Amino acid sequence: MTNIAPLPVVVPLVGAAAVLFAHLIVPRRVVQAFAMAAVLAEICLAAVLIHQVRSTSIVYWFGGWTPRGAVALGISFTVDQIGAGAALLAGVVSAAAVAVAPSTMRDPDGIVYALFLTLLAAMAGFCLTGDLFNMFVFFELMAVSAFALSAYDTRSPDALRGALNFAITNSIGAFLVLIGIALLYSSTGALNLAQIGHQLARTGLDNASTVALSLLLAGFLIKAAVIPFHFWLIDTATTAPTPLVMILAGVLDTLGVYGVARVYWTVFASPLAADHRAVQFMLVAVGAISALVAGTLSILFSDPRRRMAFVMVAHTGIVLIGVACLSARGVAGAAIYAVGDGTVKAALFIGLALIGFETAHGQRQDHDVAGSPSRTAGLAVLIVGGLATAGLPLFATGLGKASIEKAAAVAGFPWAVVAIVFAAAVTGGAVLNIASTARRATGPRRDEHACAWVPQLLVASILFGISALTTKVGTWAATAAGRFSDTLAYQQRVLSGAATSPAGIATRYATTFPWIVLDLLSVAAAIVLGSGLAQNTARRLSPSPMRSGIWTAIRRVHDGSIGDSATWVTLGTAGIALVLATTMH
Amino acid sequence: MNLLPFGVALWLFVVGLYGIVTSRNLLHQIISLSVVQASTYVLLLAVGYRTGGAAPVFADIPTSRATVDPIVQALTLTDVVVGATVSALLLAVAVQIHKRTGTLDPENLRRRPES
Amino acid sequence: MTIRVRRVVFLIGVGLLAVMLARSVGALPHFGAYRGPYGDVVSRASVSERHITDVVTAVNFDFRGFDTLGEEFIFFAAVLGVALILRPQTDEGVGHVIDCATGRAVPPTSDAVRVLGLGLTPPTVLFGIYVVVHGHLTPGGGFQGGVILATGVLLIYLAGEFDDLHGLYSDSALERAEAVGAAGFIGLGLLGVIAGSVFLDNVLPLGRTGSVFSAGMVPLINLSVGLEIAAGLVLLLTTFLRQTIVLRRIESPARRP
Amino acid sequence: MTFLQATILVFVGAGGTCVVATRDPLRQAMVASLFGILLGILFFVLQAPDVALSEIVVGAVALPLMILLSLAKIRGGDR
Repeated sequence: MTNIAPLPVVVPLVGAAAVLFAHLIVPRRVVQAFAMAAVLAEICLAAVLIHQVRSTSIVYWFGGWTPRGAVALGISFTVDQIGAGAALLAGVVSAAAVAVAPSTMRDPDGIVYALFLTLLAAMAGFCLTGDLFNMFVFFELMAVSAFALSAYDTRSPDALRGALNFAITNSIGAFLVLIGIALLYSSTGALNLAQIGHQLARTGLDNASTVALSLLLAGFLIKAAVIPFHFWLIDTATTAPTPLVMILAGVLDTLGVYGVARVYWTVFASPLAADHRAVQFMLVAVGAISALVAGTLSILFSDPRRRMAFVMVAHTGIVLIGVACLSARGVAGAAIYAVGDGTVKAALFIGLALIGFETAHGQRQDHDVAGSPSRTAGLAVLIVGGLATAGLPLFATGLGKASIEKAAAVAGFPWAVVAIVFAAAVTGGAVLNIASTARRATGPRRDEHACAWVPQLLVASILFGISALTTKVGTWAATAAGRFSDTLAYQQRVLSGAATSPAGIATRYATTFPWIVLDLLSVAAAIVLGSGLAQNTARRLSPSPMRSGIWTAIRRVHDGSIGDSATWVTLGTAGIALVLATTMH
Repeated sequence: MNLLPFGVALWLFVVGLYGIVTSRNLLHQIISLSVVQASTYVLLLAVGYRTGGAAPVFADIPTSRATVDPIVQALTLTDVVVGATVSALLLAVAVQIHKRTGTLDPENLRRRPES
Repeated sequence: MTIRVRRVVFLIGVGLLAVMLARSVGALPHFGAYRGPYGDVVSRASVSERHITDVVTAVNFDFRGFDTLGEEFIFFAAVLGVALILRPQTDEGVGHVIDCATGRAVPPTSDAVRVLGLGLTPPTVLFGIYVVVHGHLTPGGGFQGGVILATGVLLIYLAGEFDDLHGLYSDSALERAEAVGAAGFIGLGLLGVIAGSVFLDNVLPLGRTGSVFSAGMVPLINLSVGLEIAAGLVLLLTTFLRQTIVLRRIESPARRP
Repeated sequence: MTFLQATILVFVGAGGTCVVATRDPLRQAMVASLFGILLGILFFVLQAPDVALSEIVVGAVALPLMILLSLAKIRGGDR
């Protein structure tokens, strides 16, 4: 067994088939344990892959169809550290989701676990593949698995509409990606990322490939759910079952940004070398707007799940800023932040479930007796998570945020730094505010299993621990990002098998003086905001009629209308295409 | 004339999206989505077409014969299956929505304003 | 947004997007001027190295077989999703169909329809199997054949024998068949790994070009895909059917005035 | 491009328009089925028999069947 590259995808798929085969004859507990075993196996395989690719990327040609004369015949998995790392993150968050599924969903049966496994396989495949159409296939598998799960609570019309919104918006995104693929295929005659990139580097970008770039960006950003593509997520994240939202918040959204980064560096980096400023500016702007607007909205909404949905949008915006700097430093920051923040957000949703905003019976209720152990545990998770969200340097959110800020400053976007600090502070405040209002609320006791909170708290603690440990991998991330953004080496490795040399960034990677101040600043601001002080002041200062008018408009825009969501997607895609078409050449 | 297939693909894309955006019935919305999807089939096959090329099946033609591109056909085949499965899921959700709310009009399904 | 505002905003957006897309088409090779090279290289390799005459099947199940594996699992996930979404909730019961409008019983299916439905089933199933096993030679394969197979099975329903159908193909049997089909593809792929090569590498003899028993693993993959699609589609449609026919009774009286 | 291809392409474009313009779901299911057949024919004349076969079994049979089943459920519940 020299090469395990396809196994992180194959093992969960086999697991899904086995679950379907046996779920009606074996007890639920066994099914869950089996699904967990498959997820843990994926984690181990991804970890081994990370180790295997430490010096050079693995190129794995399915069916043994190696390229002939620089023409790829088959599909390749092109595994590098960032890709394998993302597959590992997907496994970790899925494991957490599967672990808490029995206590946060109403009677999850084998089908639920089978869908979690296909979702995991799709995420792993999306991270590891080196083929553009194969990316699309896994993109769709992700969407189909996730949206079936998001409709789990079929008794709630809101949940059903959320699922429909998710499915239709993401399907439009998939079509945009597919049209982009068709345009690129027509110009270059290739589907392998390296081969397309190699071809475009020779011929340069024409109108077709520029439009293809905009369509791919739009398609992946729909998955990432940054503004103005975020409407489906606000809807879905409010109503979907906790384990699925953990995956959405922890990895799935970030994978949209991963798609942008992967396609940019393998295909468009060389032909865009002269014009990359336009792409850079546009993506940083989209990220900064998401961070600012969604950050602000996160603290204005009062429903905790809706708050968290805007927190997700704001943070994906921050990750996007990191990638949009189009530098190895930015990618490293984005990778650290994605892991550090994704695990924290997954834990936060466990916290919400613990304080009883969502019960094991799938009905949301926000009244519970103060002082019950499960509630105390939930509050603790929310407070720790809120501080981590704001960028407490103990967690990788701090290091990742600081690295992205540094990258943005170096790339010439000091205003993006302001947006990041603001978003971190406000979203941290929004989370802490959930805790501070929940602390005061009291209500009738709900009947619960006495110790159901223990495993949930354990899972949340593990997730926090992973986020804290991620602060130690800064140097690794810098090296990995250097390799990830080395377009020429990637293409040569795939098309002619040349070994990639480890492009090292020698700097020690840790939060340094000026940036740690920013981290602490946003934590302090978050605590102030979280106490509710700022809202009260703002409420007193701003004129009430204007505020309520704007507020009504904002709520109405986010009312979950599918037609609206499709309209914004169209407008956003047209906008991206227009910006790229007018600023290039 | 050479632009006709691309024009038809573009038209299907626009018309289908228009249907999704203006729809007052979820079933109509779902079928409109499949029209958007049909535009990708037409585009893919148009991109791989070769004038005078035979179908890429060498059961009864010599292997030296020029054919149209088999790759886009394989991609379209995948796309057709994916499209049908997504539609099936959407239909299931629509059935449940009707059962729970008694309506299929997306405009009636909007989230009620909350504080 | 109100519908009117939305329509205006949409038309602006889609107009812009259409202009952009139209501009891009101008840069593409003209219709009919496919210039390769991917398709041509694959066409040559398909016949000479895999003894597969239907190149589309060769691409789907060999060159780009991994895409098809993903596609098969998209189908798999969708069938599970439909089963999940349409699962009977506790407030629904199982009963027999009653025509809600008038309260009269459903008229029995006429003998002619019954004979036609049952009579058509065997040839349809046979045709489905034919399409599956000739996938590597002529147009068709696991997906198309699987759908035809499922249609044949559903003709039994047309003959009005839903209960019989349901007795014959209980959910668990269908789910198991689907699981076996899905796992079969992966198992065949893993043969390559076990033989010391890579996933989905061909390990079987290629046979004589044009024969049913040729093309190495491709016919076997086709069979497992055909099984998965047929079982999955029957499962999917019976899930819908059950919603339509069986789960109506309890909720209907409540709706009647 | 042959005349046949051009004609069918125009039909497909018109067919898609009809599908979207038909707002009554039952009739739309029928129109969608016809649209599936039209697409199938188009794929045949574009030398894609494999795709044509699957479009016909999926787009003209399986999908309309599912739409009709959903409709049966929905109409049944209405009464």
